[in-house]
Amino acid sequence: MKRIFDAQLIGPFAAMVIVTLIVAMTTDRFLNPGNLSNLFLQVSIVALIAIGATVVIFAAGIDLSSGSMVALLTMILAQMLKFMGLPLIFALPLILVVGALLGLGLGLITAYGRIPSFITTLAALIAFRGLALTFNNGSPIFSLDPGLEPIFYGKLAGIPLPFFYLLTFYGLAAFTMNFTKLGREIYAVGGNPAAAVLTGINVRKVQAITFAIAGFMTAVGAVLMSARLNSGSPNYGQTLELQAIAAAVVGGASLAGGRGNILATFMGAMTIVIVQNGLNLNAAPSSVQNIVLGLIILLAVGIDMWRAELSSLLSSVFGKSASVKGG
Amino acid sequence: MKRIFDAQLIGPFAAMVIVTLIVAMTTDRFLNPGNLSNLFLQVSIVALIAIGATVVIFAAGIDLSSGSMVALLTMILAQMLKFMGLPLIFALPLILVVGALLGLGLGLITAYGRIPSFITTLAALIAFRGLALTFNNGSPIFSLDPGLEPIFYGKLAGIPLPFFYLLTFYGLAAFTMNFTKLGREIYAVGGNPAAAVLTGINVRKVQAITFAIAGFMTAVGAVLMSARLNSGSPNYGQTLELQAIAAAVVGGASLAGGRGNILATFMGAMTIVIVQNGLNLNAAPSSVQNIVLGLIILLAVGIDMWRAELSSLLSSVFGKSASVKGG
Amino acid sequence: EDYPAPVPMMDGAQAAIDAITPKNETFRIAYMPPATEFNYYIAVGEGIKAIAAEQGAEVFMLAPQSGADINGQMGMIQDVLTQDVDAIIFGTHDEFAAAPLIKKAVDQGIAVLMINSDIPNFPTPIHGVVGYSQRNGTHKIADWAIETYGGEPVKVGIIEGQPGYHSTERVGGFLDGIEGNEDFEVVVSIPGGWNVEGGNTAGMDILQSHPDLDVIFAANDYMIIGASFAAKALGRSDIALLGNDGDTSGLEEIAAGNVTATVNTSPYLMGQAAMHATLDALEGTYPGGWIETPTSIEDKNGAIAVLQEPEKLFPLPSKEY
Amino acid sequence: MTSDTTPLWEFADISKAYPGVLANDKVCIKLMKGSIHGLLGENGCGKSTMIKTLSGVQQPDSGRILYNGKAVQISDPLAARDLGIATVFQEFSIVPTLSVGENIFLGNMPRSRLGAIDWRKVNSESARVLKEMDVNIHPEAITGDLSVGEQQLVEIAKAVAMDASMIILDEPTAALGEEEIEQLHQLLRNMRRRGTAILYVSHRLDEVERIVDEVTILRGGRVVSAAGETEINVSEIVSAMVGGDVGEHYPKENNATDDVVLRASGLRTKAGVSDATFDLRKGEVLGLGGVLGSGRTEIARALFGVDTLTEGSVELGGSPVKFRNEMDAIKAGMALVPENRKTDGLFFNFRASGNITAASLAEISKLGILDLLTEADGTERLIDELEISAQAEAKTVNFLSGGNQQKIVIARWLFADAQVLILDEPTQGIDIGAKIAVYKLMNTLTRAGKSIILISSDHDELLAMSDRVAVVQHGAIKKIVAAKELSHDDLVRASADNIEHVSKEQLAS
Ligand SMILES: Nc1ncnc2c1ncn2[C@@H]1O[C@H](COP(=O)(O)OP(=O)(O)OP(=O)(O)O)[C@@H](O)[C@H]1O
Ligand SMILES: Nc1ncnc2c1ncn2[C@@H]1O[C@H](COP(=O)(O)OP(=O)(O)OP(=O)(O)O)[C@@H](O)[C@H]1O
Ligand SMILES: [Mg+2]
Ligand SMILES: [Mg+2]
Repeated sequence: MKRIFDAQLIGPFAAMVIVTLIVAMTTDRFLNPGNLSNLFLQVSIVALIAIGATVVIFAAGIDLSSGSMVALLTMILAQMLKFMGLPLIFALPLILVVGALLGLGLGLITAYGRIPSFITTLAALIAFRGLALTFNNGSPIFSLDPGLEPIFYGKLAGIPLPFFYLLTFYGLAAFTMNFTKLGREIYAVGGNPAAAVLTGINVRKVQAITFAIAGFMTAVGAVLMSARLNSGSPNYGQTLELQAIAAAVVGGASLAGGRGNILATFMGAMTIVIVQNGLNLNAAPSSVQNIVLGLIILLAVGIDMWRAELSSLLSSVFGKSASVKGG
Repeated sequence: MKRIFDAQLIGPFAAMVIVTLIVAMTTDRFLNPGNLSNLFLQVSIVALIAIGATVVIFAAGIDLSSGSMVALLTMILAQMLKFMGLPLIFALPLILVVGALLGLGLGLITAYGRIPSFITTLAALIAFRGLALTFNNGSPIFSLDPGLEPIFYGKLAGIPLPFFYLLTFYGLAAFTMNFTKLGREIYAVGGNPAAAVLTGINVRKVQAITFAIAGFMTAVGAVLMSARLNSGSPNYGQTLELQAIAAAVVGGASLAGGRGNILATFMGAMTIVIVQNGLNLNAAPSSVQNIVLGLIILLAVGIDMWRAELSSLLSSVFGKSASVKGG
Repeated sequence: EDYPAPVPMMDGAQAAIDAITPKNETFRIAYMPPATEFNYYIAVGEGIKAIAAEQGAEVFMLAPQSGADINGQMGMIQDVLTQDVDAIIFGTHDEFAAAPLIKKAVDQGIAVLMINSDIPNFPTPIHGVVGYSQRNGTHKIADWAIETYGGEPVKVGIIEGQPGYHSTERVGGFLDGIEGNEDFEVVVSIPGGWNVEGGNTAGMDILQSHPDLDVIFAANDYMIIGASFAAKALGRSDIALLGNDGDTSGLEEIAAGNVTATVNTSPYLMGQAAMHATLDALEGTYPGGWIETPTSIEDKNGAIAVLQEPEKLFPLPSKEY
Repeated sequence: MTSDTTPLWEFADISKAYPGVLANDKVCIKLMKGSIHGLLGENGCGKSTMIKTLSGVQQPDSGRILYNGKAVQISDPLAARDLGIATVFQEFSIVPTLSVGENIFLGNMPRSRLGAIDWRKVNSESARVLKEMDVNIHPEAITGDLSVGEQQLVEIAKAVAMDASMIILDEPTAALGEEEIEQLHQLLRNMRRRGTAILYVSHRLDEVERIVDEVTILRGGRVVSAAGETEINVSEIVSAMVGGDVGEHYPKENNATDDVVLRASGLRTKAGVSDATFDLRKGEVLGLGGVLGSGRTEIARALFGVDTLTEGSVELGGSPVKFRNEMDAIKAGMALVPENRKTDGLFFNFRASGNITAASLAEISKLGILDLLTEADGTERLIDELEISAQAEAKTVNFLSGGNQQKIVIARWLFADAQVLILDEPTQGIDIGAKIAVYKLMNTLTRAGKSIILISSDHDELLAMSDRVAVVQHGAIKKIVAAKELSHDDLVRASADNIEHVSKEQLAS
């Protein structure tokens, strides 16, 4: 367990705590139980998609497609539920498979076509929304299935269901990254792909798999989105990919690949959501929300980059010896 | 001149010609003079912003902020013209300076803060739109100045003015990249920043300058956007940054930096606009437009990546010796 | 009276007024439009605020920037539900998405009114709806167009909004209006994304592909303003440009002769009516139902007349008329 | 069936072509158990190509591979591992972001019965291997934080951990000092005793001479001398490699004068320079000798303004200078040819001209506009004078051999007319012919009155090419001796001397 809860979590955790304290000071509505359980609902979709975004980043890729893919998948799901009359129990696994396959497709093009993932997924960002528009003449499809809403709004033992999704998927992801062959191969591919090839790691396969994982997690997010909004729409999920990447980055994942802790991404997502919640509770206009989110991303990465400088600054301020062992 | 018109232009030029031929075959409305001059209007804003995007890419950076910056700058310009009563002749240079300074700011944070430009400009993508919303309650500002529209819609000797802007700025950019110290330094920084440091190139300064150039060109684009719509709005320019990057990439610029020809970016932008125009003339729905644009990006980069394989395939098909000197 | 007499809603769509339980001495009211990107909702909000100031209630606005960001709006409603608000005045581009949260609000004893709508049967019972009939408004402008341009063949291009209720209703009203008239023919219909930039691109495209258009109708004023620049660029001063909304900038464009006419729906007045009804609902004196706010068709002269009464407008006109 | 005369591995008529080159042309090699086989040849003769084929990284175009006399296929690196082949590649194949232990077992992590990675075993097994190699590195250290030499040792540990029946080493000593090389040789001798077959590639022929049992020599992708055909001594090997006589291996000219050009006193930096005092004379080559990690590169960085001085001063041409960064140093006439030409030296997106003028852009431009004619002329002249490949200006420099690449990096400072050049391992990884070319270049420079600081882990080279040698220990210059008065053994002893004593002293300070 030491591996999972490692030093890389300290920074993002501290950030989350600080942000929580600040928000709690600005409004006494923050720390009521209703609002706290509400936070899990708020964070769930972004945080689940961010798992995939982070895994791709660990392997030194980037996934810009998830927002559009959410739109496409909600439309496909809506189509299946409303016009093809598929029961929920079949439609849900099917949409997860579709998501994983779309992701795999992007991964195969990236890995075997040797096209930078920024390009592949940029193309997909544009094309998937186009595909989403081909369903139902581009109009949203409303009121899909009575069984859908409880998937998002339901509770178990008084705890919102999304909490359990988060627990499950983050648990799985943390185990995979730290205790399985695949997880270590993903880090190796991100850290030095040339070395990974020479060590006998099937680099292209690993890259493709990360995108399949991202597609799958995006599908999970799309299901929750459909459930939350009981509809499918080609407009859903705009800039969701950026929010997911932001969560990963605020959690300290390096865009260069090979480094990072998946649980930190959850903390990154929580940090962002707590700030948004705090701003909502204070009825901040969307202008302020955007500016603050931009600053958080910058600060989080900045603090990560300047860690060495900051800590030597801190230690000199607090009178410790300046000659601490550098890292 | 050999330097400016080099072999790197052949591919993008061929792509543009092929696309033109295909579109011309599908509709006879394409090749009428009205439509052709219209193409310059259509391409101008993206193509001008793409100059900055490309220069940043040459130095191995990426600029995601230009779309939001357009929104912010149109709002500032509108504010100056409508509420502060500044004459156009002062407001225009001022807005170009503001754009360059905003870009420079991002460049300084990126270069001296050692934050990856993807992050800096992602934060700016979010924050700039927030800033744009702080003006005029977030509402668009209309009917700015009677002198504004002619800047976009005016003609000189029967040729739309944007044609001349394109000529001027692409001429300047091509000259800078090929015949000046700065241009060479930009390529050097993108090619190998570590080596650039050791040869005495001020790498951070050069990086910061590329972002200042991008900010300036974005301001030029924002002026044209304001002139085109005689208004400022916090919603303008959405996904414009992606279109600009797409133009660079379709023109063959490598996201890894150090390689590419600025004029190819213009061809990339033209290719995209011609396809969109062709689809519009054939009244294709926006779904198809998105899908086609996605595919073009993928194909353009794919063909560039697989050049070696494709040429050896072609030569083997046409029976040439397989052991041609590789390039 | 402060507002026209409400029309009862459909069976089962009316939430009980007497179940509203205000918690605060000074009423705390959330105004939650679908987006801040439209001046229109800002104008509605100003109407609401004006009455709130007059009557001593506290109002705050919370909305995502983009109208497409339904998920963001739901997040905001969720956050508001954990607070002690007494009433929510909301508008949405997706009533089915909003339904579960709106139901929760009603169950909590919050007064819930919807603005800029004419839905008599929101998916879950609410206390009131304030707005004009989307279909009637654009039907009227179609009638006006037939009266003004009929008698010879008229080719029509339509710029739709993002697909959804508002776009369907407004375009539908226009199509209803011209139906059966043999002079009017719709030759092209494409989306313009509700904004000026999208309207400009769409206008450019349809005028390129159909140079013979006589009339362009857009589902809101922003898009027709965008299209007007395209018409100007292509030298098409002869074309009739019709919009919908009547926000200040739209009216000014009509007064300036750039746009031909619009459906004036007086958002500022709509906001005032909505606030009066909300306060009444909190006092228990509102009977429930849909309040239809008036609409009118304004061409150049009409627009100038409206602009001469700036106290009924938000934002204020940029000059005196 | 296997007798002592059947090779463990036999590679017969292996051919491999890349677009435009036939890198291996019907190469045959036999590898015997318990024997160290040298594979030698000039840059680009196809050694690494052969090794990549043997390790399953790529497939040969034709040829047969026999394992214990039976034909096999090495379809990928995993197959190679299963067949008992371990390889140390020329390009670093460690993952810098992972721990040392993880790198050692990458692709083959010990796992528990449930399939989860057994981290305790990863660390204990790595510790065991490192101990066996007599290397003091912690298994949980992040590999990217180690020095280049330590990373190279981790690389070797990867191969050792596999307990392979054949081990292939492609230039394992390029980043190692004498001491580590000796340590590595000892390890290889132990393996040979246990019956391991070893294939060994190096451009440092002196150490090859010491360790190999037999050699195969390639030229232009072909075997020009099979095992047993060439005697194992440097001059025989060289003449087989280049197909003729190369003349004097160390053509040293003495151009040193008495004028002091650069004087460093008491330099100290945070990066590890603790006390460097020396002076450099006009036309002199001052060698810096020391063990791996002794801080020679760091002294160079301190002089060049890369690391800031915390103490001490530098005088250049008699007046004190203070370099805030590389740019200041270059303006003052200093030059640094870095240790790693690929990552720190060359612009692979440029042709020769772009590379050669990179440090002189201000000089060849007016008002920011480049004088391309001056650039072309200067480049042409240098390509000519330094006998750089004619291809250099036709294509980007990634297509050139290591020797030509190194000449281009040095040509950059000739073009810039630098007065003091710091050459950090200037002959690392280049073949004997190219080495001699670099030595001649050093003569040209000193003859023109320029001064050189030479950092080299090749002691023979350092002693032969320097006028004086400064011995570096723990970032401090301990003494400076005339190169003539120093023998190879003296240098080894001098640089290793008192290490324990010094480190205690350092701890106390
Ligand atoms: N991936 C590749 N694609 C094309 N050509 C290659 C490739 N790798 C090597 N070559 C070429 O094949 C030839 C043999 O290269 P190789 O790397 O095997 O030489 P080497 O003997 O290992 O040289 P060195 O001593 O410099 O390491 C050279 O001409 C080289 O340029
Ligand atoms: N990236 C790094 N992080 C931490 N310490 C480092 C790093 N690189 C080098 N060192 C340390 O700095 C010292 C000098 O290492 P380096 O190998 O650069 O020395 P050197 O004198 O250049 O070696 P050589 O004698 O082979 O040239 C060593 O103690 C090494 O452990
Ligand atoms: Mg080699
Ligand atoms: Mg060194």
